[in-house]
Amino acid sequence: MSILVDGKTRVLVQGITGHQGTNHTRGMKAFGSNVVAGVTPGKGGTQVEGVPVFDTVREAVQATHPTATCIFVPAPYTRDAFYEAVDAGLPLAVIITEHVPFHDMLKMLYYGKLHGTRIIGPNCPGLATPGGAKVGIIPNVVFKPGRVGVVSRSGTLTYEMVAGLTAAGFGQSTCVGLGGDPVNGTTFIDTLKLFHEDPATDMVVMVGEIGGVAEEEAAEYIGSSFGKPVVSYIAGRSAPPGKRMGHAGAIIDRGRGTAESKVKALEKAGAKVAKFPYDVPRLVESSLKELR
Amino acid sequence: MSILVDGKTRVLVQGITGHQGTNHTRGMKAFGSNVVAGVTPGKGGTQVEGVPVFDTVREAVQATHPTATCIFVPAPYTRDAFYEAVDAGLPLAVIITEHVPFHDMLKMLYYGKLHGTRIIGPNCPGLATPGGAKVGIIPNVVFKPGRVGVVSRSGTLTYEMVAGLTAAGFGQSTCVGLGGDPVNGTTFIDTLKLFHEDPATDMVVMVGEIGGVAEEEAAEYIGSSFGKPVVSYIAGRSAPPGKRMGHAGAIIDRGRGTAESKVKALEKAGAKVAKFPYDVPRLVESSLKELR
Amino acid sequence: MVLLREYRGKEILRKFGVPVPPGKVVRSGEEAAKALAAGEVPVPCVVKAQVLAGGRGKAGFVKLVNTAPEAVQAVEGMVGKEFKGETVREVLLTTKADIARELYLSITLDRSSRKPLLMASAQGGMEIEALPAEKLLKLPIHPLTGLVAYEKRAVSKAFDLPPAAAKDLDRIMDSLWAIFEKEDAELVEINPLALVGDRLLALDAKVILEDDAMFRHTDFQQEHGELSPLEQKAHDKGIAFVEIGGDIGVLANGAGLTMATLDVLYQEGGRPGIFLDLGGTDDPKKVVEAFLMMTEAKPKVVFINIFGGVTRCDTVATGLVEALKQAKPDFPLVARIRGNNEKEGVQILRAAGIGSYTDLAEAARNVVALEQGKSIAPPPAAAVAAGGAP
Amino acid sequence: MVLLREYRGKEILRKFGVPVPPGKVVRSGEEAAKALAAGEVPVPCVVKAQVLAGGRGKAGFVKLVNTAPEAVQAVEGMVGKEFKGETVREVLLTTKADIARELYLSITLDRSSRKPLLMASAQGGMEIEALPAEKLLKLPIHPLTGLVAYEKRAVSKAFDLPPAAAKDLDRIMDSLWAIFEKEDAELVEINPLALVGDRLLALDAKVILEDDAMFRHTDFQQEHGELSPLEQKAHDKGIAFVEIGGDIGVLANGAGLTMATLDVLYQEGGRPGIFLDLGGTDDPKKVVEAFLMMTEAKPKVVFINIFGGVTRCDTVATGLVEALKQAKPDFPLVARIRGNNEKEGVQILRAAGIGSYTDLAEAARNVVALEQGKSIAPPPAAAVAAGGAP
Repeated sequence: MSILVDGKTRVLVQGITGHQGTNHTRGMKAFGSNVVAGVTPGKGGTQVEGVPVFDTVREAVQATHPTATCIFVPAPYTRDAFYEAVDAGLPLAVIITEHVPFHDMLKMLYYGKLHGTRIIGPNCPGLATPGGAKVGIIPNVVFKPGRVGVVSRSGTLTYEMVAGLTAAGFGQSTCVGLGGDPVNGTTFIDTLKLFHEDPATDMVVMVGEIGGVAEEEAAEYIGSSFGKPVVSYIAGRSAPPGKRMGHAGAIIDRGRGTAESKVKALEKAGAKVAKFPYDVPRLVESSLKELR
Repeated sequence: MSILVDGKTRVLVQGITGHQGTNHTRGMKAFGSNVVAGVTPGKGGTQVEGVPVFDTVREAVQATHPTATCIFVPAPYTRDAFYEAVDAGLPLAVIITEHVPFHDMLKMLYYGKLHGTRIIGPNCPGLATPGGAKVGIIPNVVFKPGRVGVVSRSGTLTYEMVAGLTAAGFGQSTCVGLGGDPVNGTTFIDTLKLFHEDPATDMVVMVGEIGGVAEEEAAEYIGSSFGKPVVSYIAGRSAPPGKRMGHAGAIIDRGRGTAESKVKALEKAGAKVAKFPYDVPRLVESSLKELR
Repeated sequence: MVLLREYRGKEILRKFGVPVPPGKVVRSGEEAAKALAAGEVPVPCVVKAQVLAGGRGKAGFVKLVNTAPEAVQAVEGMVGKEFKGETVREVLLTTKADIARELYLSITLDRSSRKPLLMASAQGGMEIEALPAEKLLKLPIHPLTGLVAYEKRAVSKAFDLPPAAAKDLDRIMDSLWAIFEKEDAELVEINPLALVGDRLLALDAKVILEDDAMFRHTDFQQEHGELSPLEQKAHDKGIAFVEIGGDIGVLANGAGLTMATLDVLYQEGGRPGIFLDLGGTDDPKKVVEAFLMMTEAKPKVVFINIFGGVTRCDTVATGLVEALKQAKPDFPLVARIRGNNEKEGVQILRAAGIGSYTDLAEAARNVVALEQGKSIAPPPAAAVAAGGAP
Repeated sequence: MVLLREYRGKEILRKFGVPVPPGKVVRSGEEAAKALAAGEVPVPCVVKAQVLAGGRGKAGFVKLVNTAPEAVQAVEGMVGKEFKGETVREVLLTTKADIARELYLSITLDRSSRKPLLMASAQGGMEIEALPAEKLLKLPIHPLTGLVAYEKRAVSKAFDLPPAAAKDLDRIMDSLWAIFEKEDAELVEINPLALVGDRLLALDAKVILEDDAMFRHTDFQQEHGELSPLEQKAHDKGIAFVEIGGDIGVLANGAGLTMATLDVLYQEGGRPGIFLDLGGTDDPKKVVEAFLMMTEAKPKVVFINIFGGVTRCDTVATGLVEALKQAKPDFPLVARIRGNNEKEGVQILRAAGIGSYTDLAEAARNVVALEQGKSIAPPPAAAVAAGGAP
């Protein structure tokens, strides 16, 4: 088992004929994902990497029955692409696109909730269940099947963490990159709840960063009802206050959302917090030992 | 048992200090409903018919824990009153107000669906479970506890039908007046599904009228999966085509939604269709006999 | 239902950015001559009577004219004429367009899906009812998202227009949605939407606004062209009033009960002709007004069938007694009032010498008997005593 | 983040119907004199330097003046001066208001509830951070409904204004929401919202628009007052660039990895000073531009730490090799590139004589050694071979 995606997942790629769409379709297929269809308006009837392309999501759904969509559509058109996926009944939308206005994302979030479509992202690397399926862009090289769940707000840092786990011999159940935008479709807590229910996940590595209070909120859930070990790393302990480190999610505002407050909350909740990314495997090892 | 409301229902009245709000609070209390609070902005701290009045729904909810709201607020303010009820977490909103723009109603409908608030109405007489609770304005005199469910798109005709059943000795499990507006919060099918699940309902009287295709859609459900006897009356068999008979729901448009098409669909689904309101009790009697 | 005439519909289209041919509304041949002389509309032009009903073209109320005198003559031939019960008061002079194709586009409410519905057809010009179903694209619009790009692409694909017109189409669809939502429309229809050269032009406009939303749009005067003068008067007072041929006047409350009453009267052999739905009221004055209006319609007999919910029986009874004092009608009356405050209402009527029935069939039979000039027995006292107030 | 200066924020407020005192923007004393002479702003008036940072009042960049010469003098005293790193170029002359009370009103995004948040305080005028929590009303706005009446009533109750001002408040709150939504704002703030007589007036305006939504608002020129010139240049090219004091330049991709790199360098005793987040790219030219920008910042050593997802390692390597040819930098370089197309990327670098580390700690230690003038061993070949492409 795993969360959100597995070997039965049938992937649709929206924006498949674009540069990113095509590249990562290849990557997903190489991972072992069952990419059943792509959509690009006006390109229906063609093929990309052996995957049939349709003009509309509805046509793709009728013909190939995907269970998740991976959206590479440029930011100005992402909202509409998502609506199309929701209206076609897709239950999971992984939005890779960056620079989606949060105003659009707010509308997407609640429209998705109304119709039962979960969003991962936007501005995220997607998610992957090693040995099952990948929906997104996390490099295939970093994975190894196993029983550690990974959830992260960061993109490339996720790869770093997963690669570190793999190198140390700790395989993953599912790795979820939530994205670093101000409004996320799926939060730490949402993901932790899924890991909580997943018998194939023994413990979770949670990668946070400064800014916002998502880690603090997750800590509350971890402390009260998660019940599995958590190892965490919070990026940005040494970030200069008030400076943006790449995206809006990483700004320190008014003393809230500092590395200190996050680390404190997580430690209070019983999580082991790594000072540096490469400390994580060691903490995972000791957590797993305690479990036995 | 019953559907939607029962003896445990705690009623909030929005717009309680208005003429209608006050009158029907009295009526609901006389019926036996537990009216726990009223809301009128600016009138917090007063009382109406012994019921405490609050300025906001949130305050009323915190103090008195209602489980349903009955909205008498004038049409221009109905939408906001409903949003306030949804945001305060009320699961059932009975909207008596007439002349609510359907544009408002569309937004209310989906906002309610998003947050799990069911709407009965607008422009409806509400609903009642004899011996349990009434939320709305159906005259108390017509009811008698029993095992016949009643669902109707009409207001006064509902009273007529229920009075007829009571006079003939057939008590009711729950009577639901859906309202005659173009967009209803709860439909025939929604209500039939609830009656289907309700062990206290042996059969259903469904009162429709010309216009729209709600009766035809209900007929499909009745024919395929309802499984309890249905007696129906469709008002407007002799209505002149193209003329409005009081509200937008009762216009005959383009051959669809005629009395003929509704009667035909219902009879095909196995329902007994009465030619006149006073034929209904006789058909109920024969349906119940067949059940035994 | 606020039906707008073509030119007013076009004003709204223009306000929301839909390309509309220039035009001028005139009310007489003289005004037309002035406008043409001033070059406000060039000839050849189209002369269109501003009426609400469809089918005016075939009836000669739309004319293509080549010269100014012809235009003036056409206007004079239309103003003051009747079309489907409506007197022509305004005529639109508008430029002639060189139509390459006629398309159809509208947004209305789909009650069944409880969503607005965009309808589009590459075959416009004719009445939409006449279109075969497979030629009509029906796309639901979610009220929370509005019209989205992928739905617009479906229309664009079906229309297959040259690039400039395709861009127009995209903007026009957005405008239609904006009108539907922001102006609280029941219907926004462009038929035909014409391809002229490589651009689109709205050659007609049907806009129906929602009565109930007029509190947000006090600028729109209500126009109800399909109504008789008495119906219009009733509408202005918030009373639903329908006149068809027949003798019996029915004063009931609620559309369902009104229709059921009608069904029963027909069944008993009666000819109901005037229906007055009181709606929900607790003002006896409204009852008086309704009854006086009924008197104006000169029925042979009146059946008052009220089941009180919002409307209380005592309110109706009080209003009715007052109305009888004022109107002194020469027609007989049968009353049946039930529901909230029934006992009080029945007592008020009795005190004024009017009996009230409990049984609908019995009451209806007596109404028909009176219509046919027969005399009837008074309602049984037992029936009166049966009801009660909450 | 598109920060608008006060007068541009006020333009937006005015456009959406928020009452704003009349004013005139000038760029010199001469312009001020002309405007005052023409009566465009009556004296006494307020002279306000148009800068983005807060706290200008205490620093003398807001002045109340009684005569035209005083005003001109004040303007001349401000133009060209620096305030928190920003040169004053524009000064707003605006009418003096007789303030009875100062209120606070804003809408911003609450990331935690994932809803916009209306904040209101009956104690305006001071910086909102300085307000005690219990004096600040926080009301969530659902994106699907917009600001609703009952939430507005809560603010109205808290403000307890005279009737005319209460009406103003209601409209102003609607306007704030309209600005937030229609202009894609991150923040709309009026502080103070002043009670003047029995009416409300927005005496200041802070409007921040969302960068990512600027494709819908091409009319807004982007202003980023908090950025250094090099940071601004990077921003224009879509590269996140941050300069603080330090020697090490870090070129990484993704905010999280950039920050983690920084954390590790600090840990190893290094002084990272320039961070350049490449973001996601598959264009080698962007890598070249980023590296040239890094060169301009004159670091002592540069650490390239890339984990490729959207960004492919071969793209980065190709760009890097090209950049080195163009820039011929005089600082040493440590590279660590991993992820998608890692093998290809590492080979490209090797062919150009650049080794790439696999281990982050090892790479960081070597960066710090170079910063401190020590020599380092080349990365082990084994590390290079460890990775692979998908």
